[in-house]
Amino acid sequence: MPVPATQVPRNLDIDRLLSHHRLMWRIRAFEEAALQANTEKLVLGAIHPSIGQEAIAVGVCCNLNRDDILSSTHRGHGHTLAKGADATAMMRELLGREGGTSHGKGGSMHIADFEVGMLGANGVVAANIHITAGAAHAIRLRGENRVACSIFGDGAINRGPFLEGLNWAKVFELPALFVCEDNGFASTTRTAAMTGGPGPAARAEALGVPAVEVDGNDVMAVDEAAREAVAAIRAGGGPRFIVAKTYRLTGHTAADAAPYRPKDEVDEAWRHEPIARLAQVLADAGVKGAVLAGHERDAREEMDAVYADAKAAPWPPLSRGYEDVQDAGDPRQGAF
Amino acid sequence: MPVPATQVPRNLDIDRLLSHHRLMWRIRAFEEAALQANTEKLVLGAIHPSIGQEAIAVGVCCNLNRDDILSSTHRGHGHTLAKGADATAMMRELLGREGGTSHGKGGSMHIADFEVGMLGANGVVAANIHITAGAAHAIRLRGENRVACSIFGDGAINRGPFLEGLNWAKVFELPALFVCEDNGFASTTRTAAMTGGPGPAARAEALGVPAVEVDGNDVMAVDEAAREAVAAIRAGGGPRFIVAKTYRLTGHTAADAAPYRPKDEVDEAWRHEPIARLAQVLADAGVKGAVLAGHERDAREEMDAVYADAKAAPWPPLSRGYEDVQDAGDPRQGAF
Amino acid sequence: MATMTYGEAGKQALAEEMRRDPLVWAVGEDLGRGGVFGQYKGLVEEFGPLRISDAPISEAAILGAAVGAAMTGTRPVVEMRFADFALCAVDELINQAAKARFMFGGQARVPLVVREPMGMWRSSAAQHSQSLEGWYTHIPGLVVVCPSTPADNKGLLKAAIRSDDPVVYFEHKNMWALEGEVPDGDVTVPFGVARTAREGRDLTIVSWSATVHAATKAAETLAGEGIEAEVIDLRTLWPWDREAVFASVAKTGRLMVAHEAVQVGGFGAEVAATVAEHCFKDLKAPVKRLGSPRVPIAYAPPLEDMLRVTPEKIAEAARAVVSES
Amino acid sequence: MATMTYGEAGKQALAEEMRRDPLVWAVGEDLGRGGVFGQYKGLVEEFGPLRISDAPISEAAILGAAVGAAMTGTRPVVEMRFADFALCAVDELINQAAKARFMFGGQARVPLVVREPMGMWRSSAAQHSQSLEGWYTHIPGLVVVCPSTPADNKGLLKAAIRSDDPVVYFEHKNMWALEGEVPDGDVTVPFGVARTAREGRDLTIVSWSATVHAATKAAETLAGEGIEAEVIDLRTLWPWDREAVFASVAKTGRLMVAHEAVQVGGFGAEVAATVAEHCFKDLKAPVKRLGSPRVPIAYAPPLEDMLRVTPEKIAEAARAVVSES
Ligand SMILES: Cc1ncc(C[n+]2csc(CCOP(=O)(O)OP(=O)(O)O)c2C)c(N)n1
Ligand SMILES: Cc1ncc(C[n+]2csc(CCOP(=O)(O)OP(=O)(O)O)c2C)c(N)n1
Ligand SMILES: [Mg+2]
Ligand SMILES: [Mg+2]
Repeated sequence: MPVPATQVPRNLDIDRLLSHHRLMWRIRAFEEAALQANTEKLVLGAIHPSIGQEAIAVGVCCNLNRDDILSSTHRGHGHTLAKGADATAMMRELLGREGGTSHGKGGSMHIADFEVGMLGANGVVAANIHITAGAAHAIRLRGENRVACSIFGDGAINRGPFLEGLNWAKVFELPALFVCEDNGFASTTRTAAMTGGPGPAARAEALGVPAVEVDGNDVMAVDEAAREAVAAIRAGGGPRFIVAKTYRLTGHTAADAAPYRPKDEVDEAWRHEPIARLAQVLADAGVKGAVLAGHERDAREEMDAVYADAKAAPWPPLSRGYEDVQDAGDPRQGAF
Repeated sequence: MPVPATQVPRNLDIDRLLSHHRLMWRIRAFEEAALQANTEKLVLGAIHPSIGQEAIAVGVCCNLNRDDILSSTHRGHGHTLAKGADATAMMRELLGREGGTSHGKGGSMHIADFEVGMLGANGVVAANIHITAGAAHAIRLRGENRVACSIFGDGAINRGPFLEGLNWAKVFELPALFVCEDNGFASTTRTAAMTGGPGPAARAEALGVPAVEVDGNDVMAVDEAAREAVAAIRAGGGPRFIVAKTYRLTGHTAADAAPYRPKDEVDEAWRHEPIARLAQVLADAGVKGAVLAGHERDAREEMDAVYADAKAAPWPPLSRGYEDVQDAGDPRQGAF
Repeated sequence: MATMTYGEAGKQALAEEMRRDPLVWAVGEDLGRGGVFGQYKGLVEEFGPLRISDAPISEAAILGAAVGAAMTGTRPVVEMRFADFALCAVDELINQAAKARFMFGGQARVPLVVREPMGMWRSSAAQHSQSLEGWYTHIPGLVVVCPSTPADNKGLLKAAIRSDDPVVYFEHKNMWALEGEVPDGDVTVPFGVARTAREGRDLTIVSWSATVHAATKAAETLAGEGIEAEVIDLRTLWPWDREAVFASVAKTGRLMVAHEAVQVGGFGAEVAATVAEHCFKDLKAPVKRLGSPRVPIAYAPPLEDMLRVTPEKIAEAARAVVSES
Repeated sequence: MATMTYGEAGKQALAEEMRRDPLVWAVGEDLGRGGVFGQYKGLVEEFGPLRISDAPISEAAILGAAVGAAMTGTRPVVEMRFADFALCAVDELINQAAKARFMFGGQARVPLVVREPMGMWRSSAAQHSQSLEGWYTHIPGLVVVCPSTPADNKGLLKAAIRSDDPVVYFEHKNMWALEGEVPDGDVTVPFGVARTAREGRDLTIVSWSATVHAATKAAETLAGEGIEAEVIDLRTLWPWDREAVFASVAKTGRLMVAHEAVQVGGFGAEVAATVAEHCFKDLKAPVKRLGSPRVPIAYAPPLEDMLRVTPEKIAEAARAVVSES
């Protein structure tokens, strides 16, 4: 039975939301494959899943062009996919294989795809804030109309780069978008316990960077906030800040069972997880369940194939270990 | 002619103000002697005079007890004197002589007197913020009723420690007082040009640290703000922040003629300098000119003597250069 | 004596020192849940959250506040989580902690321990794998400690906590689970006294931290070939036990230094140069260093493995040294 | 050829590179007024405040933003004011700039110059006097440059700005006013090629930065005593010119390294160890290092002087080396 047209809010762009839904499922399925790889000990290094936070990656990155810049954190798979990176190359990178985005030399915490403007996840909390400020600085020096965006966690707002980097972007009126994924935790610690003052938005405002807070599990809200922010930035309005509230549905890493939080809390959070929320909106708008289920199935199939490909991919040749170090000086044993 | 009592605002504590006036003159005269020492090439390292900023040192430190902690910046002579350090030992330190507060090993930028709770000036902008947060942490761990105070410049609010240190003090609700001397300059740069947002107080508030702004050239205002802040801290209220607006009447260092600012601006600033302002209040309150002139004369005489003493003092023996390095391991050449 | 892991031995040392001295406290991210490697598990239950304190992600404040807290009469033990993250707090360690005592003419004391889990461990890649102990040996005012056994992790951590000067304390991540005998009770290991991990007459192999075990294994292999290597575990890099090394080289006539850190500019250079300077007449063969190539640490297991200083590589280098004379 | 100071030569290099390439820009505190040592005087007038940019007191942001700006197609030259303050930006330099190219599998290039005025200078005390060049040689991905003459400060700074990899560039504060002949126009000095500052047959003295001049003076004194020292100015510490040093040692049979940095863990250890490893048969006497004692730098002039590596100390050490064989 077709849903009567009146049930669809006028301002819903169904195609855009379907594309969000598809991408959110791709991110979730990618993360699940990554967890599987961890379980199978095909990834030895830490994996930080972004399950439950997909709406932020999608809502922000859908407002960035391919030549806009993105930098991310340890929890960066979703951002990287949303910026347009190839899942196959990403999974190979996670498994440390040839054909990985960085030839297997960076891995999960340094996932990057410069082709799509993704200048890297970062293993050092908040370090990407400076890098983004600098990318925005370069854009301004070059007179381009690009935006540089940095996504980081709520734990990052307690490091110096939050102050120095946002101040920098404001002082030079740079085209920079800062997005704080406020998932309530920094590793095993509740960030509220270690954070003074009213929170990320107030800190940004105090540095002169206009800030908004959104429900980070509502992809439409994130999309809208990012659209406005990016438009203001492109219009020469200087840096903008978005705080997106969310919840980390998994442990901090694949190895973290997260016993430090009550099951109730996690169960409750699952009831607000962003994909189901969007699916509900779409269903209410008359999209067929089969379409939505198809997104999930397609995503799982894609990521199963991606994972299978990565498992079968060869290791990088050892020579890679000496490549791309620096032009001057031979780094090899025996050369010094 | 005695001034009619009605002309004295009721709440003026004349004795306290006289003591402020005396101490401000002592600081000014000390700085002038230090500049003289620089001119005579008896101090080779940088001297950062606090001429024009005496009211902050005095207004803050008169609210600290001897066992309260103070840490300061490169521009720390005034703070150190106000905390009760001995001028003779301080001047010997500036001239690198035996009998200096640190045996001549630290000099102007590291002036310290632990006997009076002065844990050191610091050559690294903003580094003292962390140190103060930590001193306050120790006070809390030891269950003492002391306060730790940090004075720093307006340039320091652009370094990470401002965020990290104030956040730390707030999160642990530590007995810490942070004082920003906002003299409008960071070296040769106008701080406003390099500072985003509404300023130091807003930044502190955004970190949860209650802040007030005062006229830093009005010693009574600073005294009052500090009194209230210290009382709140001692009552267990956690950290407090004071911004005191002032002007650096000299160059950044003794070697800086400050050609980057118009003479008019400096002349105008001299018209608001804190000692004359306090003298006017006292004169209006009926204090004799001779008393006030006596403070200046006494201060100059004292610091002339202090300078003469330092000039005549011996160099530290070379053995000092190997002392107080660390207990373990011989640092000497040939020992390794 | 009890058998326990390297991680447990460190925990026991900290707990004993905290019981002994109420001014000892620890601070770092996630300590209230036992720390990222479980090194603090259970301690908050005994000592409470003031003395086993969580921290914001503010390495600079953790270290900088510890400097102030140490100068104000407490004895902080700060956890940097990974040695790599201590690079966010270098001003605090080098310009403040290390210099305060001297710069203030002896007025300040900074009894501070900075724990820095170091080294390559399971595809941790370039920003979570570094061995930078050599850096800190170059900084006057710092003690540098690199324990290689559970027993030493207890005895040296206790000594570090009792030190009135700042100590940079490197635990190797690959050894958390390493088991060994640990003396009961209040046993400290003094700074600057090396341990002879194995005696031998043909060649001296100097090492520290996890590489000591690789060197010992290499020595066993070599013994099967008739080469008797003496393995010296320096335990502390500053001060370091020159006398023990010189005495060994006087006996063997050959020196090799093996460490996981990048070879160029590593502490092996200091040991090799010192021996070359002082034991010239004793040396039958050139001194020899073995460390990592000068490349960042890669993620992919085979590329990471390529950088490891293994028993095989040590044995091979040792054979070359012995055959050169 | 024109005669100019070391500081002016650096300025000329920067100006020429900025004229040549619009993507070169400089950023640091107070640059708009010429920089704290006048090294940028007049440049803002020519290039404007966007390309000769002031900065907040945010060393970490200066360096960190420069990494991002370098990865995004510009060539930043960042001014750290004092090498000591670069310690506020170590994560940005070591964990980010140095590793980005490798860690991202060659996707990133970081053409960045970090200028770090170094060394003892007029009672600047413990936090404004350090020589930490050795540290950076230990970090894969970094080029380390230490020019000792005006000509080299021009040629090496130009090469550094053209480098597609990050360069840590140490200018010694004591040499700002040093005058010398500087080639006109577009002359660069390649990395890794040492300069023989003085030829000699009896002893090789390796040095860099300001200490080269002390070594040359020492060599003159020694020549009066019949000892002919060869003085090699490394110019760049990574890469460093091993071949030139080996060739010289092959001729003289004796090596000494002199530098201002703390001797323990300094780059002198790397040079001495490398020569001890590779030139064993050539060496007639033990290698010898001369650096600072392992103490923070004191403020009082006599205590500061005590730490300086002077021509007298170098000559004395050289005599000892020569007389040992
Ligand atoms: C400078 C630094 N300190 C500590 C860590 C260890 N660490 C990795 S992730 C993390 C928590 C980060 O929390 P948040 O910023 O909120 O991001 P989230 O993990 O919640 O996405 C910590 C402490 C690090 N990577 N870098
Ligand atoms: C981390 C650091 N960067 C740079 C400097 C050089 N420096 C010394 S004082 C100063 C200006 C400080 O300005 P402000 O904090 O306002 O203090 P003021 O000099 O005005 O008292 C600068 C940039 C330093 N000492 N430390
Ligand atoms: Mg978080
Ligand atoms: Mg100022």
